[in-house]
Amino acid sequence: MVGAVLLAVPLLVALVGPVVAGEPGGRGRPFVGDGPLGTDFVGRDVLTQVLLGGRTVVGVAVAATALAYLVGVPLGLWAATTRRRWLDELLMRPLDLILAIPALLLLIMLSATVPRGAVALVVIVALIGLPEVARISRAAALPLAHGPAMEAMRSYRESWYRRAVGYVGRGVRRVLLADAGVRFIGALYLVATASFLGIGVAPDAADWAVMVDRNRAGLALQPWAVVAPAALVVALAIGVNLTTDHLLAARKAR
Amino acid sequence: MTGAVEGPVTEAVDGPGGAVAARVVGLRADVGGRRLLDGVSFDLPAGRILAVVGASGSGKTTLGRALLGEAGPGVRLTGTVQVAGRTVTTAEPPPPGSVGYVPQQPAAVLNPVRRIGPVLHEIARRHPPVDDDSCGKDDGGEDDGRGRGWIVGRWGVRRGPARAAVRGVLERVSLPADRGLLRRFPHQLSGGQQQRLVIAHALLAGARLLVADEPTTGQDNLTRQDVAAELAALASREGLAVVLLSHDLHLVRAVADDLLVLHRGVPVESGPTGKVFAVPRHPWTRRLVATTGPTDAPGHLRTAAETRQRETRQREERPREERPREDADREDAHREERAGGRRLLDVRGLVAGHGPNTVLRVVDVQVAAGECLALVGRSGSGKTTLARCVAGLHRPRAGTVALGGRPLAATVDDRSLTDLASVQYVFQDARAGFDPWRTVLDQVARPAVRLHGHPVDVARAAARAALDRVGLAGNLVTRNPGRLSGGELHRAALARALLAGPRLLVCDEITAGLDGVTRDRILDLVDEVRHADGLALLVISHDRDVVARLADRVAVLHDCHIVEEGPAATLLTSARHWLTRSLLPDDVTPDRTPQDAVAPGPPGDAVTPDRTGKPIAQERVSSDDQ
Amino acid sequence: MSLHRYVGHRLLLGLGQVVGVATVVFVLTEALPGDAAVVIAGEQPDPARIAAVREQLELDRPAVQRYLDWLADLLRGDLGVSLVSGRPVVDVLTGNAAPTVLLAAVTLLLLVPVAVGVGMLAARREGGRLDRALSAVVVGLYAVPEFALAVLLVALFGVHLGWFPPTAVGTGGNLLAQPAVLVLPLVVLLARPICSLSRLTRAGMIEAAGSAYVAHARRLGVPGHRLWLGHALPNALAPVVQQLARTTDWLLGGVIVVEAVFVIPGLGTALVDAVTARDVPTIQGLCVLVAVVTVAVNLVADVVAFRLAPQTGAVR
Amino acid sequence: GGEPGTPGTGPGSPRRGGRLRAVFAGGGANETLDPHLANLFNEASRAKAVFDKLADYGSDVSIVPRLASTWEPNTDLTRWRVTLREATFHDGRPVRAADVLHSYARITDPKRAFRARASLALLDLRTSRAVDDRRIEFALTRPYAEFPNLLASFGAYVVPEGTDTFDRPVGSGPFRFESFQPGRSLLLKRYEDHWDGAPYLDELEYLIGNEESARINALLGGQVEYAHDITPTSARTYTGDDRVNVVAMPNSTMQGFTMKVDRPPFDDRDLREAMFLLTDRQQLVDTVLSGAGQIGNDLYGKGYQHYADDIAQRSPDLDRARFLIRRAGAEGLRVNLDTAAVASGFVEAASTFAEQARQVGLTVVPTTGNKDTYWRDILTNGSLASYRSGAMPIETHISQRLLTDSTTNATRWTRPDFDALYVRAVSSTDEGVRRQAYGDMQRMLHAEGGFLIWGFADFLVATAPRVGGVAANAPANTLDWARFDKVWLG
Ligand SMILES: Nc1ncnc2c1ncn2[C@@H]1O[C@H](COP(=O)(O)OP(=O)(O)OP(=O)(O)O)[C@@H](O)[C@H]1O
Ligand SMILES: Nc1ncnc2c1ncn2[C@@H]1O[C@H](COP(=O)(O)OP(=O)(O)OP(=O)(O)O)[C@@H](O)[C@H]1O
Ligand SMILES: [Mg+2]
Ligand SMILES: [Mg+2]
Repeated sequence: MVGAVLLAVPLLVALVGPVVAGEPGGRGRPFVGDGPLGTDFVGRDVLTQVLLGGRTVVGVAVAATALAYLVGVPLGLWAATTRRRWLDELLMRPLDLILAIPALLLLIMLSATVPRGAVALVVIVALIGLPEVARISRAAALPLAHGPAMEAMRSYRESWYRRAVGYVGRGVRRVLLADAGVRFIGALYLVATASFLGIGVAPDAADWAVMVDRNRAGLALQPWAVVAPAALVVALAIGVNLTTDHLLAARKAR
Repeated sequence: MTGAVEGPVTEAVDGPGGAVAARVVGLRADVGGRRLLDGVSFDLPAGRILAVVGASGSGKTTLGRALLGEAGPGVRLTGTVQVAGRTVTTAEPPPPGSVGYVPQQPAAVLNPVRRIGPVLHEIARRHPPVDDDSCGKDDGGEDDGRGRGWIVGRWGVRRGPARAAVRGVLERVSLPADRGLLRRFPHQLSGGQQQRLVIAHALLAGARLLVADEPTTGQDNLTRQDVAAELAALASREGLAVVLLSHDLHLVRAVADDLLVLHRGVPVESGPTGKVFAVPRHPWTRRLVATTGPTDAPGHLRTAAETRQRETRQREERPREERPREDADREDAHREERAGGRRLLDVRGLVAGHGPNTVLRVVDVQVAAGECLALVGRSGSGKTTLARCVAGLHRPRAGTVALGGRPLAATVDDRSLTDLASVQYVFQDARAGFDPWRTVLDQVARPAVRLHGHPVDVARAAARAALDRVGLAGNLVTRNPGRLSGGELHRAALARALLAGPRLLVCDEITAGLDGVTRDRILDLVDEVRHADGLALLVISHDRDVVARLADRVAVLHDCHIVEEGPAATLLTSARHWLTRSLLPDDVTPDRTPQDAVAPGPPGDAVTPDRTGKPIAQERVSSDDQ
Repeated sequence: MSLHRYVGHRLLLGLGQVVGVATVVFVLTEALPGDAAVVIAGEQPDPARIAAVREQLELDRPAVQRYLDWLADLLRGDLGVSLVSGRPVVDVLTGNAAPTVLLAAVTLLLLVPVAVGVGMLAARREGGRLDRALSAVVVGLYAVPEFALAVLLVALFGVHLGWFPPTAVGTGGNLLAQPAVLVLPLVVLLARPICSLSRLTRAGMIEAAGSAYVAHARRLGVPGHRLWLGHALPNALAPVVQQLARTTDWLLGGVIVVEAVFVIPGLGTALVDAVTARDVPTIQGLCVLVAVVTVAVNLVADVVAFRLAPQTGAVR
Repeated sequence: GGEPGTPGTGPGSPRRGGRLRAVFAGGGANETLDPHLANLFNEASRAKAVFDKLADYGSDVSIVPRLASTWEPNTDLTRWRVTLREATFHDGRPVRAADVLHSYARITDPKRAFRARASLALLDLRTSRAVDDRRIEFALTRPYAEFPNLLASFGAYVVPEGTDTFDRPVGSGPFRFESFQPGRSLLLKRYEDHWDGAPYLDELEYLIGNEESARINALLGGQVEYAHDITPTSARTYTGDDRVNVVAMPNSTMQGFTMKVDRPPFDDRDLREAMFLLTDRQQLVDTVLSGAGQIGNDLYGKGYQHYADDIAQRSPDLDRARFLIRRAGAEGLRVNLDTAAVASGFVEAASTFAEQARQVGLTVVPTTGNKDTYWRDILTNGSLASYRSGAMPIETHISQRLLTDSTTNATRWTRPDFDALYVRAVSSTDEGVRRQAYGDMQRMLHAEGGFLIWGFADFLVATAPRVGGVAANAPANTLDWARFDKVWLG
């Protein structure tokens, strides 16, 4: 199972990396070949950085994606299942407002105004993803939300949870999972951009996404500083998606 | 068993078609240790119609799908199935287009986001129409329909042939071919219309073998005749082999050459239809046959052509028939006073429609507690719409729906829990009415939980009981809906509605897709509940027997109005309106109806009762205590 | 509700939304530390000078007043002038919109068929080698940071092989003058959205392909390609269309990296520059533009969503 | 590449003709050609291509005459007489005293806030006058020996009298305007009659590429011949690559940190000295500048006129640093180091320095601020911040940043005795006295100043091998830096 392996490697590095990495050593010149993976843009050992840099990435990206879904999907399902058009509008139009502001602008401006810290970062990244999640789940849910089965449930006032989540949500889970798998990667690089703008993790933090972004200048001199973390991120991304595919396929087979 | 199987085979040899269209040998279907089919074998020559009858859950659909190389979730097929000499398995289904299929629940196979017309045209372009007279174009045009038809159609330059074919087929299944209909989405059709649409698909596809699963459920009598005529014509004229899975013995008798009776998945009897009906050997067959009048009256199921003549004739006579309005009013007054003010359901001046077109115009309906009103009308006349308005699933344009004197909110969402509980609606398409991802038991139990706040286990116990009463026992109900048969789901839906403890039960074709035996059982149940706790019934049915068994009064819906309403006895026997008579043809006269009752049909009307219901009644009694 | 009424009603809402966006953006910009004066002062933050600039740019007037004036001008169709150069904001917009719109249009033209095609192919072979391979590739491409992809492509095809110009430097924003410069940016632009779109398509197609109506169509002899395009795809599209709308937004306002690496003076760059310079009128103008596009795109997406769910009976 | 700037290898000997395409980072769609607004590198370069100043900075940031041929002060250094050389604007009009006075009036207009205004603050234009078309007598508000600095100050360009719009700028510089697309390109043509001799190039095209990698790629892809301002990393990448010729201009950018001496913790002289001593300058140069620079000695203007190179170079002494910290009672001190991605190397320097400080038990926390407002923020806030400065005369550096009344005094260095030394320096006609005063001031700063200056970055440009005449010994902002009239295409 390719996906599982691809998923396991980065997760393993992220989890046990900090343990085996030990104390960050001294600094050499930037982007030179000494050490297994050479040095990074401030002359630190890339290998150590890679070992240290998994947690924040996985942590923040997962948290942000999860948050976006925890809020966005119910909103979308609510808008889709409600019979009251005005409520639908009331839920969706404000979200359009966020959509209408370029994400990067939002990021720049929030970065300058909100307090620093991982939490703020998670919230901001989630906020940027939220409207899209809501819209997608709403669109996917609409057809199911108005079928006879739904009418039957309404005629014995089935609980919202069972109607929206149990029935509709269940019906659109494949689409949502596919979307989540991709959005998660997006969140990951949003984190890097954010850190460069001064939100969340420090600009020289040991963080795969941040490393990829900061070491770009040395791509020609010392590719490993970019390639190593990028490879882990790619593996993570592919791993997550292939695994979800696999699980869904397995469920369907049963 | 072998003997049973021989029957059709020997027939087949000297049958018209000659070439064997479908051969089934020792077919078995198992799922999780349970056997759905066992040792089913038959040969079906081209040009013949094999009817497979049997109780609900006896395996008809499973058999039919086996011919398509399909099986339900988890179902394993063994044995050989051959279509046109080619072995068919779930791995290699018959070549596309070679086997036509009319499934039991038509809604599921209609693409919800595709308008009706384009789909029809696409099929037509792919299968250049074979028969001309109905789509009015000469043989010359045919192969250019073949040759250019689809290219042309593709580029939308000249879709002539395809258009004509579609128009023709829609006519044959008595659907209007106007643009308005072609631009509709499937959900904008009535149940019967959807079913006919699927039949139209099958006809267009021009398959050599047609598997029709309950093609007449939810069809009014006249349409039923058209469908029957179509099937007959297909077999005789185009040498199509048809497997007819049906509980509708009238239909079977009218069209089927051979008959295969399934009982719990085992073929218990088979042979030429006539013979089997005349001298049913197996007790089960006898029971089955007994539930309907095994009439051999030629006119019972007329060919479409005849029916149409007859209708037109009747229409001409309508003026003479239609009584002056005030009579009708007196009639109303009469009824009201009989209902004695203690009217439970009171629908007044109901106007409803869909989008631009109006379906109901100023309709009044009253049902008293413990009373049963049967609502009949042609397919697409608006019965379901009316029912949905009552159930609060469709917002009427005008008019009020009152229950026990209190007006009900227009939509379910605005109704109080008690109101919700007191009005329950049984969907026409049972399968669509269930959440495919939860067990039937769970879903049946929910109303008790939600509406009456029973704890879950109590509700489940009640649900099991209710399901048991409709004949769904044991592990059957702990499955997901996808693993239940059509009829079983219908019954589950009924059970769900009953569990809400309604005061008014609206049944939309609850017995559609049920064999006679099961049907009677359901009707008894409903009857019982009704008498026990004064349940008011609004029954929508095309089935005369159902009306006869249940209804105190009958209302006939036509052209957006209730054209006739009165005591069941009167309307069943001496209906004034031509439509009533043709919808409720008095073939079987239930024990309730007077012997001498004879429909005063227009002169030359061939319909005459040829058999009293007595023996049936006895049969029924006897069969009941088996 | 009829289509026309719905659209009309939404367009009205849209106007409100655009103004709303403008307001939010204005507030956020005001909340940003510093203003145009400070930025202009740069490394010589001589307070006196900053004050002078501020006065000269009328930044000393109360924010509310400036906003209302701006709004009034907007209603008169006047987007004001840049604080930095004093040139009309409209010129900036038109100037930078041209290359962006061109790129976006071409990208979308290529994107939709490719992404949907990939998704359908993967769905057809669900669980198979091809499916896994395709998924891995698109996801991988997405996970590779934009700039890395861009730099690699430039290094290989732009510099090493010299097949395409490595940057659009010197085209003065008129990309069509030298269409070859479009190639590499397009590849990079395609790499990202293909992933989300094709993954969504795949998911939807797998659901649709397993449905009874597709089986029905197959039985009726509808050939493969029609079966997939005509009968399964429409049911898979709803989420895809939403994502496509987002992609459009992104293409029109968010492709900063590509614009930077390939030196394409587009809207994204203009936006970032304007924010850096605290050039409020320009920021506002750009945001209004983006907002108008977003509102329109969302409206289209919603109409499609309703069309793909006729049961809602909302719009048809 | 080959020896920086040595003609002969690639380009061969000077020859006329050709169009040189130079790519710079730019100011986006809102750039202007107003030389007095010039701020960014490309604006400065464009300005010097189209316009002239009266004087400019030489390679050691001493003053070299340009439009002004001579200048003599009166005895008390309050009036200066400047003689213009024979020069003409692109439209053929001669450059006259009136033009100069108009330009300076425009720059110092109190309602406009041009960058050079502060530098010209000493001018008293009301009493300054044009003696005749070629001679101007400038009046100053106080004695000022360094008057020439003022003529050379950044952005003090001469524009024709009455000019206030620059859609089609007319100047007296070596190139004349051809066409302009803001944020994209500016095309200039040779001005045959330039007083300093016509340029070699027929045409000079300024192109914009904000992303450094894009500038390099454009060069590698043959889309431009000159890429301005590349990072040390790229320089390292392409040294020895025969497609690219990297020209390093030493002593261009001062790199350091500012400690505010008026507030804790750095109001303690010992702590400041400890900071000086704990800094491993070589490591910073190696890490942050990838070796492309020299270490600093906490003094501004290495290699410039008046630079006190007699002061011994500081080297790390951690033990003494620890001792001083203890004496300052600052063990385990935790202090924020304000930085931002406003200039290349800031973040890197901060993070490297933080680690050096940890070795002596100080916790320095790099905190990234908003880059757009960085300079304003650090002027008043915080106590420790990243800092850098382009080239300017040491006197200007002092007057702008180190006097009690300096407008951009980022270290809050306010010392009456220091101010007195400055006044003595700029009001004496005696060269010896002035050198003495500058030396004393720098000794004070070196001992206990607020500027921790760890290095001087080379300014790096990359050119195609066929480009000749790009001067190497030209710190940023000096005359020969980003100058194209002596450049040719081989
Ligand atoms: N959602 C809809 N939109 C538009 N027209 C509809 C819609 N639903 C039903 N109709 C039309 O309204 C008419 C009445 O439909 P209805 O379902 O009430 O008929 P019905 O009497 O129940 O027929 P059947 O016996 O076949 O179920 C039909 O002609 C049908 O085509
Ligand atoms: N996938 C399945 N898993 C388990 N049991 C199944 C499955 N499909 C059908 N069954 C059971 O097999 C029996 C036969 O089903 P089938 O649909 O063939 O009956 P039927 O004759 O068509 O009944 P009806 O007339 O009600 O449609 C039913 O009892 C049903 O519960
Ligand atoms: Mg069945
Ligand atoms: Mg109906």
